Parts: sequence; C-alpha cells; structure tokens
Amino acid sequence: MSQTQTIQIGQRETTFFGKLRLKIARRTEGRAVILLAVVLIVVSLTEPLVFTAYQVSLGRIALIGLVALGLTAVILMGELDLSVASTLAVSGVVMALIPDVRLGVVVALGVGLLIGLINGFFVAVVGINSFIATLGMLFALRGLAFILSDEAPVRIVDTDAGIAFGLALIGPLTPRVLIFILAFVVLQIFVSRVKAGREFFAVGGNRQAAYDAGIPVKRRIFTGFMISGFVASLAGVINTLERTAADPRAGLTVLLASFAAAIIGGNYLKGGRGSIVGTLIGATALGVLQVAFTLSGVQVPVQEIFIGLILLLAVTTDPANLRAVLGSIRSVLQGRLKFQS
Amino acid sequence: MTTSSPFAADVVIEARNIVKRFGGATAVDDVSLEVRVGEIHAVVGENGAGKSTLMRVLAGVIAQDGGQVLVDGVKLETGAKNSIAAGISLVHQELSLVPEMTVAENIMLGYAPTRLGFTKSAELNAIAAKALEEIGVSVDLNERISRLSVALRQFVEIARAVARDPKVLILDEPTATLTPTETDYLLNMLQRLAANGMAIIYISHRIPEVFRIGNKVTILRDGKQVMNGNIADTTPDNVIDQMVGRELKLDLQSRRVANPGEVVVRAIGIRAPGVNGVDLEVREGEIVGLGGLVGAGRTELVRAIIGADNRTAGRVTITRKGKSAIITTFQSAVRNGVAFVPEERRVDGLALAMTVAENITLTNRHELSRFGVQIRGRISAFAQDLADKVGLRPPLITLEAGMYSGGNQQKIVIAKWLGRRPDFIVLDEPTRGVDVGAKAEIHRLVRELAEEGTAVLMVSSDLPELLELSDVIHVVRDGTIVGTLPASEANEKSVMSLAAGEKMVDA
Amino acid sequence: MAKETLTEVITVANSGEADVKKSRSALPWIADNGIFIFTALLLLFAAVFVDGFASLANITDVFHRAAPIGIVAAGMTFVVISGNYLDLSVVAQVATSAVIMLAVSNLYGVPIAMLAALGAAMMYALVNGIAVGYFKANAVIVTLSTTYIGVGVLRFFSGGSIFFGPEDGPIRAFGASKLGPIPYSAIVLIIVTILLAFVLNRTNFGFVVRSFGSNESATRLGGVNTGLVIIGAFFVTALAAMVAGWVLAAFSNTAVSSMSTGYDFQALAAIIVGGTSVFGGKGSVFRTLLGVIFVSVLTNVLVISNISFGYQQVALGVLIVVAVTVDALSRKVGKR
Amino acid sequence: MRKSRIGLASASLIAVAGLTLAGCAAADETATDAADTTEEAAVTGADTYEVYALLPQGNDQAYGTTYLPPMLAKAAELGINLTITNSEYDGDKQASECEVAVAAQPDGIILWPAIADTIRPCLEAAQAAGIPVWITNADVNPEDTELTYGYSGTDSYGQGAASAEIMCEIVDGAEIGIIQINGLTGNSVATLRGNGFKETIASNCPNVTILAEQPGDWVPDKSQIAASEMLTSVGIENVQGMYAADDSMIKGGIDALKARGLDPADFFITSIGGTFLGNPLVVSGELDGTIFQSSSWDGENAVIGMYSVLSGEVTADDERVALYMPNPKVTAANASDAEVAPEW
Repeated sequence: MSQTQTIQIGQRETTFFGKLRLKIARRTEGRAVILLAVVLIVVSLTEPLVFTAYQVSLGRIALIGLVALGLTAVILMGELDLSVASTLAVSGVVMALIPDVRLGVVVALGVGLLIGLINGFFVAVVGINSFIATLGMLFALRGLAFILSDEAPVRIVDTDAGIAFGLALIGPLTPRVLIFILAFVVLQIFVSRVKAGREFFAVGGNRQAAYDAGIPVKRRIFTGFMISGFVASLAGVINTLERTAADPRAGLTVLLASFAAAIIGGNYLKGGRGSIVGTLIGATALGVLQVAFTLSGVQVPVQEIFIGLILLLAVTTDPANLRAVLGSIRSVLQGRLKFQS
Repeated sequence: MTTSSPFAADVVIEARNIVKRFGGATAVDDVSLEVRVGEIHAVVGENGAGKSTLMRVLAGVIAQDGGQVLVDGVKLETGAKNSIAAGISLVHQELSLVPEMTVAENIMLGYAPTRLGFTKSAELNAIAAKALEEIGVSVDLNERISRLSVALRQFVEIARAVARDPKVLILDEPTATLTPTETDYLLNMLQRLAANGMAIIYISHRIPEVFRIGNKVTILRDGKQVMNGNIADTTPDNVIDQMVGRELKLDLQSRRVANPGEVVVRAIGIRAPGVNGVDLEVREGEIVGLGGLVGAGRTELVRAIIGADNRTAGRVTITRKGKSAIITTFQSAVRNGVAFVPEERRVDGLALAMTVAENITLTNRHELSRFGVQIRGRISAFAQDLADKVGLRPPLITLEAGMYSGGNQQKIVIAKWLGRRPDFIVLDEPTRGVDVGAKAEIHRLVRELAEEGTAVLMVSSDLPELLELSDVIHVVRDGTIVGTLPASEANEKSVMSLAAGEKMVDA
Repeated sequence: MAKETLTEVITVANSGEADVKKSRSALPWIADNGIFIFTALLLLFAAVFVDGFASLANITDVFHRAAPIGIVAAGMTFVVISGNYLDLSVVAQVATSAVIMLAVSNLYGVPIAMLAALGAAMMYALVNGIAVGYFKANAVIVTLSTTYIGVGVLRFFSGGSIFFGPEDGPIRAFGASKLGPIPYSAIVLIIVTILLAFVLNRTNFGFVVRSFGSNESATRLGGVNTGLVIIGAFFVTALAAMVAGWVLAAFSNTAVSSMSTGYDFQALAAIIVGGTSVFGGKGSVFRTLLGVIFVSVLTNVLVISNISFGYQQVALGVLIVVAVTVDALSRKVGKR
Repeated sequence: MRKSRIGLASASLIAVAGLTLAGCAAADETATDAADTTEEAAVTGADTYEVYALLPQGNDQAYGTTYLPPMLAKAAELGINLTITNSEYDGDKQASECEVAVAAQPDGIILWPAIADTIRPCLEAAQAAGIPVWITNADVNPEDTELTYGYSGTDSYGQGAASAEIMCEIVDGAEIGIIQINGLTGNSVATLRGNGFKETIASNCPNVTILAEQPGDWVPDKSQIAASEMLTSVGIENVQGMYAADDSMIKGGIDALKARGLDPADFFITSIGGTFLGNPLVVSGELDGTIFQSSSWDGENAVIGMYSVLSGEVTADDERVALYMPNPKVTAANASDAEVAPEW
C-alpha cells in the first residue's frame, strides 16, 4: 500500500507566469536590479553623456567590477579576501619591474595565483578565519609593494605597448572592457554550470554537508582564493599597462568599492547565496553613478555620503532582515493596539 | 512482528572489534557486528552510548583507533569518497542539505555527473527524479531547499542516500523529525528497500520501530556492546533494561491528579507563518499538551504565543497574582514569568562554549547582580543548587555546556529557567534525542513544576510522553487546533486520528 | 566522583560534536598565554639589544604610539567579542571627535566640545547598532558604509583644514603633561582598559555581550534584548573612539580629518594579536592592551632601528598571521 | 524602558552635534565658499568655456581646501565653467576621470597629476581629442611635456632643494647630523621634496649628514612620534638639525624636541609650506626657515594659464609655457612681511 502513497514537496507551478514568478522568487539580485534601474533613470535625465560616452562608463565599470568578480567567488564560500587591493598593487609593481612586458604579465599573474595559494593555505589547511588571514596579507603585501618599488611609482619599460593597450581594440571597447566581459562570462559559467563551481554554494551554504558528500572542500577553498588572487593581479596588470606605470599605493579605493559592488549585488557574506550576475549589476550601478558624479563635478565628500547611504540601504534592506524588523514592529503594535481596544 | 531476512545471503558489511577514542576517552570499545544482504540491523543505546560514533566509523567518516571495517570482505579506508565508492550511504541525524542549491543538486551533491567538469543537468535531474520516485516523493527538482519546509527536507535527505543506490544504508535517528504517518511510511520504505537486497543499519530511540522492522539488534552502553542478536530472541523491556544497564521503572505509574487553578495564560486569535488563528488557555498547575504531526504548526504556535517568533496577529495576556500583563516580544514574556525550553537545544537553548554556570546566569542575571554588577559568590552557589536539583551528571557547573550529552544539556536548559520560578513554562519536544534515563528525570521535573502551580504548555511528538504527562491535549493540524481531548478521553488512537485527519489513520 | 566525571566525559565524547579538552601538546597553552610570553620576550630583547629602547624618552614614545590605538582597540574589543568582526567606522569617529574637540572648543569651550563629540559618538552607535542589531545586517558592511558617510560629512564641513588649539590652552596642557615617563594619554589608556575590563567581566552588560558572541539565538531566547546589546557594544566602541580622538587632538594640539587613517585595521590587529577570537564569545580587554603594547613596541623597535616603512608593514602582517596560526593549530591539537 | 531612555538622550545630543558641525563650518568658511562659487560659475551659462579640472585633492586636504576658492573665483571672473574632480591621489581613479573628461569634450582640461608617471595615456587621449591640457601644481615628467600647453605651479623637487639651501646656509659648513621627516609614503610630492632635499644636501653641503628618515604622513602627531623615535635611534647627542617636508610635520618634530626639554632654537630646522602653522614658528625662532608655497597663486594661475590657451594667446605650436610659483625662502628676516603672510 505504501508504494502507491506519495508525498508532495514544494509548490508545483504549471502556468507560464507561475513558472516565471517561481524563477524570479529564486533569484537573489532583486534589489541590485532596482538600484540599477533607479540609477539609470536618474542619470539618463541628469547626465545623458554617461550613455553617449558608454565606452568610458564601461571602462569605469570594468575598473570597479573586475576585482569584485573575483571577490564574489570567495564570498560565495562564506570567506573574505581583504588582500585583493594589496595583491593588485604588488602584481602591478612586479610586472613593471620586469623589462619584457610579456614575461612581466605572466609573472605578475603568477604572483596573483601564488598569493591566492597562500591565502588558501592559511584558510583551508591551517584553518584560520579568512577575514584575519587576508588582513595579515593586506598589510604584508602592501609593505612588499613598497619595498619592491622603493616607495615610488615604477614606469614600465615599453610605454608604447602600454599606451596601445589603453586604446580601443574591438569597436569602442578597450582590452580592459573585453577582459572584464570575458572574466564575467567565464566565472558565470564556472559557478552555474561547472560542478566545482556549483559546489562553492555547498561549501558556503552547508560546509559539513559538503564534507560528508565527499566534496573536496579544501580544494574548493584553494580554487576560490586563487580565482580572487588571479583576478586581482589581472586588474593590477591592466592598470599598470594602461597607466604605463605601477603605483605601490594602487587600489586604495578598490577594496571598498568592490565589496560594495558585491554586497549591493545581493551576495550574502555568510556564503551560499549570491551570484556573479548580481556582482556585475552592483558594479554597473556603482560605476555609472561614479561617472555621473565625475561629470557633474560633485565634491568627493558628497559622493562618499551618497555611496555610504546606498550601501547602508543595500545591507539593511536584505529581504530577510526587512521582514524580521517589520514583523517585530508589527507584532509589538498588534499586542498593544488590540489590548487597548 | 519481525520478518527474517528473505535472502540467506552473505555478509555485506562487517565491523571487527572497532575501538574509537576521543582524547583519553574511549567512545566505542571493541564493537563487532555484521549485516547481511536484505537485513535490517537495529542499533540502540542511550544518548552518548556511542551509536553515532560507531556509525561514523562504519560510514568511513572518521577513522577508528582499533579494529577494521570490511565491505564485501574488503577493508574500508576512511574518507567520504571511499565509503561512497564502497556503496555505503549515511543519513545523518542533522539535516545535511545545502539551502541555496536545488533539490536535484542536493540529491546528487558531490557526485553530479559531469563532462569535462561541466554538470550534465539532464542526467542529474533524471537520476534525482528516479531516486525520488523510488521513495515515492514528488517534488519540483529545481526548487531551492531553502524554500522547503524543515520537516519535509528529511525526505530529500533520504532520497539522496537512496540515489547512490548503496549496498549499505545507514540511518541515524531518521524518524526524529517525522510524524507517525511519515515514520510509518519511512519504515515501510525501508522494509521495501531491504527486500530489494539492501543491507540497512538503523539507529533509533524508538524501541517499537526497532521491533517492527529490525531483524537483528545491537545494544550499546557506554561504548560497549552489551547485546548483539536476533530481535526475535528478545523483548522491548529486555532491550531497555540492557540499554540503561539497570532495571528501569518506565514511568507507567498512574498520572497525577491535576487540580488546575485560575487561567494564567490566555492567547486569542494567534496568527503567524504556519499558524492560522488559535485560541488557547493554560491554567495554574495544568499541563497542556500539544499533539499533532511535525509541520502541523505546533512549534510555530508556541513560539508565536511567547513572542519567540513574530506573530502577525493575536493577543496574549498572562495573569499572575491578579495582575495581568500583555506579551509582545520575548523579553516582555520573560519579564512576566515565562520560561521556554526550545526544540533546538544546541542552537536556541545553550551557549555550548560557555560554562553551565554562565548558561544558568543568563536567565537569572538580574537576580544575581546589584546595580548591573554581578555578584560572583552568589552565582556559583545559585548555579550549583540548580544543577543538583535537575540531577545534572556530573554536577560540575564550571564545565562547558557543550561537554555534556544531550540529556544533560536539556537538564541545563531546564535548570536555567527553574531559577526564575516561572509562572508559565513552554516545553517544545523536551525529550527529543534524550536517553531513557534522562527522559524519566525530565518528566519528574515537569510534574514537579506543575505541582508547584506553574502553568505548563508542552509540545511532544512522543505520544506516550504526551498522554502520560498532559492533563489536556490540544491536537494541532494545519496551524489550527482541530480537537481537544481531556486526559480521560485521550489515547494514541484518538490523538492520531485527529492529528492525521481520517484518511491517514489506516496508514 | 572523579571516576564518574571521567565516564561522563567519555560518554560526552561519544556524542561526537563535543570536543574533549585533553592534549599533551604545549600549543594550546601557548595560544592561551602566548601574548604574555611574547610581549615579555620582545620587551626583554628590545631592552637588551636595541640601543636607546630602554631610555625614558623612548618609553614615552611607545606610550604615545600605544595610547590612541589602544583606547580604540579596548572599545572595539566589545564589538569583536559580540561576534561582529570589527567597527570600521572608528576611523571616521576618531577624526570627528578630534576635529570637534578643537574646532568647537575654540568657539564654545571644552565642555560644549565634549558634549558635541558625545553626540556624534551617540549617532554612530545608534546607526551602527540599529542596522546590525535590529536589521541583522553584516557589521563589516554597515560600518563600512557609516565610514563613508561619516568621513564624507566630516570633510564636507571641516574640509581638509587643520584645526589647532591655543598653545596655552587646557587641551595643549593635557597633551604635553607627563607623569614621570608616562604621558597622560597613556594613563587614560590604562584607566579606559581597567574600566572596560570591569564592564566586560563583571557587569550584566558585559556578560550578555560575551553570551551573545557565544550564541546569539540562545541569548535572545534567554530573554535578552539582543538589539540593545549590539547597540551597547557599538556605543562602548564609539565612546572609546571619542576619547581616543580627544587624546590624539591633545597630543599634537591639532586635528585634521585624515589623522586617524588606518586605525580600523590597526586596532583589529592589536585585538587579534592579543588573542581575542574573531568568532566572538572569547577574549578580554587586558589581552587587547597587551596586543597593543606588543604591536607598538615592535613598530617602535623597527623605527629606532631605522627600518623603512615597507618592512614595518610586512612585519605587522606576518605578526597577525603568526598569532592566529598558533591559535588555530592549538585548537586543532586540542581537538585530538 | 532602557530603550526609550537611550532614545531620549541621543535625540537631545543629536542637536548638540548639529551645532558642532555648524561650528566647524564657521571655523572654516572656505569649504562652503567653494560650494557657492561652483554654483555661480554654473549659472553664468551663455558664452562660457567648459573646463574640467582633474585634481588629486580638494576639500579633503589642507592645501586643496585653500587652493580651490581662488581658483573658482578666478574662473568665475574669466567666464570659465569649471567641473572639478578629486581622485584622492589614486592614479587609476584619476585616469578614469580623465577618460570621462575627454569624453565630455570640454574646451580644456586643467590637470594636477596624482602620479606623474601614470598620466601619459590621459595626455595622449586629450591630444587625440584635440583638448588642450594645462598642468597645475606638480609638473609631468619631461618626456610628457610636449603633450601639454603649459604648466603653472610649484616645483616640488625645487622646494626640497630650496629648503636644503637654507639648511646649508644656516649650518654654514659645520659638521652636523640631521633627521628627515617625509610625507605620506609613496606620495609623489613627498618623494620629490624628499629627493630634492637629500640630493641638494649631498651636493651643496656634504658636511650635513642625514642620519635617519621616516614618514610623518603629513600630520603632526605621527611626525612627532617618528621624530622622537629617530632621535632615540641615532642618539640625540648626534642630532643638531631636522628637516620636514611640510610645516604641519615640522610642528610635530619641534614638539618632539620640546617634549624632551630641548630648545628648538638650538637646532637647525627647515621645512616647506609657509603656512599659518609654519610662519609663527619661524617668527618665534623655533623654525629657522621654510619655503613659502602660495595655494592661491597656484589655484589662480591654473585658471589664468588655461585661459591664455582658450583665448588663443598660447597655441599648440608655441613654446610650452611654464609659470613657476615664486618659492620665497621664509626666514626670521621676512616671516612677518605681507607678501609671505600665511594664507593657508
């Protein structure tokens, strides 16, 4: 008799709209999309130039977004990588120090991978909280950048190559933008289609379960940090080429900006929830906003206040949080009002 | 009662003289057992008797310090991958699903089929669907686990174990979160799987279940194997005696005569997620039991009543010594003499990393301080007194709560509330995962509370417990009270029929 | 009795999750007491091998280094122990407090200035606390955003202009005064440390902060208004940052919006080196003080050995990693 | 209960804080000035020039705070509509702002390089778009000059050198040791001033030895500690002098001497700035000399220079114009004169 008996789990949607609603309900980028929409509308009214000169806007988005993409890989696993900005600086300096550009690029990217490897080692093998491990790296690598560069910017030898690198390659798109798009596509496919990438969600969402299921958690963590390290060094290389010089203080504004992008993109810092797409949307919103600010020459302090408020809004309006707060307010009132009536 | 194995076939998994130590302590001490094809081998024992540890060893999750595990005569190397390869699946006590991944992905977690590293989603869904079909559960494969009800996730869990199409299936307390109907359903499923040639190792506190489906039984006590034989050759009472190692007077003494006083708690029109308008009263010295299936909304109801979770509507008033107050937030509840023993002990009940004394201090901090400054001397005396009162073993208040076993942890939770001499105490599954000995002591404490005039509201999926303790039982289904049974009319049948609704009674 | 305890511990061990604190390794002991030993060793080493370290003037310098960071760190320890990683906005808070102290005291006098700074601290505590405590938002991001906002507001009003008090003013007098080799700022640090240590270890507030850090849910279901606890933790941090701002302003008798750059992570570094766990629940204010002393002495030694800035940074980074590595390894050993 | 009390207290204190900030604003008109003038410039629509000013600092730093108002005033006067950006010394940010500026197709770009080495791509982009670029405050590298119409501002290296010259002068051949306090590590102005000082000392008066150098990050408190610790490291008896890359840092250095009960007057001390912090020290004799840098000259001439290009006075084929800010040496002799009176 039991054979015939079946238990129904979860809702079934058959209609097209039902399916659609379900799909949307399952996404995590809701607020990012809203923010982006608002930003785009406001900007299109105030600073239409942002769109006519879209290649510039794309450049800014790529500047913020690239590091953020790598960071997302780590955040998905519930880890943090504070060392990205310093990684960017070190790899830039290393590249500039090497006369041959090609070799320089290769070595710099290698440095990025190595840093990721070290971070991964401390987090996965030694078992240090990634927030702290990468905090240590943040200091150490920044110091290293100063030591290597003798505390001053380093010009690359072949400046012409650098200048050329800064120019549009396909249509109006500069190599930076193309690399950014490439990085996005690759990472998006990685976390949505590749087994190892999917398992990032398991590592972040329920690590014990991941262990029990035989997922090589440590290897995944290594992979994650190496991705963020590599992407950070990639950004370092791109900046160095485009600027024809490496600044040991580079990336000071990058760490915070890329975190902002990832968070606004709906990535959950405890891990397991989020998406590369979200990060892209977050970065786009921030990038467009910044370009608009630049065009209208808004004072930096005012810009900071703006960004801060948006970020604060982004974290406090996480659906779960919001529901909790509203719920408790309502329940408190509920009791009281009914009581008086 | 028991059906002997349909196959007279060979041993699938064999454990020889397994020894496992933690630090200096021996968790599993020289345990040997063997399970044949189509056989259901039950493992019983008090909490902390070593069952879970033994299972981890058998499943190759942790390495043993002595002895060896053989699967089809081949030595099993430690490591999740190895055990999966060897055809062993373990259904954990804790749910081990990934919230933001789909049902299909969870079922195939860790070994989704791939081509060049890319997941083959079609194939993945196919296998998952087949597994779900095999256990007769229907669900949207692309649904995120985070959007499924907690009680029902257990089935995805089991589907995963089955999907690996294992030779040996190990289940650790699978029915802990299931309703009788679901349990019954699961037990049938297991017998079916066994009949199809799977070797099953089944851990449970629930002796009746063991006797219903088990062929063989292993009893552990303090890590030692005190019995290993055919179910047919033993009796429930005998098993229980072996488990606790002493003649235990199972609490079958006649129920106390209750003489409820004034209404202490009055809840009106309670609504919350999973609760659809409930009115409820609890009187002084009365034990009100909430029966029903898991997922019926009992936990949600009690948490909404005391403000542990937000309610969307409803009013709760508590009346003590003539003064009545209104309960909104949980803080206001506690301020007005409410105590709460939550379902998830380790998560909601105790700070495991803090000492027993500290855990007890938490709820009594105002009494143990002057002008917000704690009085050290008073604290230790106070905590020690309570630890003794609830029969904590060992009564060391400087030990971390996490060092104690489930039963003792539950005693600590109760102790920290006893200190407040509550007027109203809510107990949610007070004896889940608690060994028989501790269970009896917790029952004693609940009775004493009622005797002293405390109003008691208890949720329990353990029918005998519910029937034995409650003065009146409200049966909850789909977030509403579908029936109220005074002690006199309450029995397993009457409660279950209300809880399950007529159509499922035969199940 | 003892035997029964043992068997109980055994049965506990069986339930798997429980970790039995039994180990023959020295590591756990080092992890727990390391900071004491290492601080002692470092001081000894410096006193013996580094010329001029032991001089009174230099000891004063070490105190000057330690004081502002130490006061901030002492306060931030509460946020860390409550399991909320850190308060990045101390950077904005210290600068705000310092600027307000000098700007306002020049106009309305010191008491008003103190009140005003207190008001600012209050606002930081409320915004951070409500967002983290009631909206359950991640502390790192919340305080990151309040840093943006705070620095923005400060710069918008104060610009980058340097505020300075009269050479003969009370602020100047305080900043320049010493007790033997010990500057008043260091005395403030010690007082703050003792005060906060008492609050953390002996008061109900401190207790619930630790309890919250150990298990949030259980603390809430113990009848604690966890939202207030978080606001409280951030308020303690804000007050400390405020005092640090005063000390800093008094030390140089000048204040500028950029003067507290880097205080966020430097303070956290000191807390971690002191051995307070970023997972919350475990830690102490005295450990933080030791951590601050260790870091300050190390930096001082490097500077008076004329080591360049880059190497100083590397040293700090390595120090952090080593500190937590010892802690992590010891925990692993403990598990076995 | 406790909640409401906190709420009340905070409410009352927020008011006070408001008052405070008002106080700050009052104490420092310039910030608000800047805002106002921006609007003025904006409203004078019609036949105005659109110019982007890409600066690495603004109201977030002391110099920028006093640099902007004269600049905006002059721009309004000459009918130039300025759009000002602040890259906070982040080369990448400025490069991106440069791209934006070029895309906006303004009549001209005033550029204050955040990092001289990283600016060439920006210059080439501007040239390609036919937008004239005027450099202000800190000049670009020699090989990049042909991409710009002109330069107005200081010579950071020269300032360091000038400060060194004062040092050599007052030391007058004596064999002494000094300590050096640098600006924020890696900052280009800091590097240039530092090198300018060092190399000039080495060439002009080898009798002066730089015993130690540490960064003071432009702020007095860090400088005081760094200075005091350097005194310890090299042995106070070996130190007869001190140089800091800016006045607010030398203030810290002098305080370090005072804190040790030493009289700064007995030491050879020079710095750069000529600010309201430095000049009083010179007058009081504690500071032997500093190099006056006029932020208002800097700000105004950036606009004037740009205007000369826009109005066609200066064309692409002309010789590159370079207006160097007079960097008078401020010593006890002239410290109180009007033209070197402190303005920032």
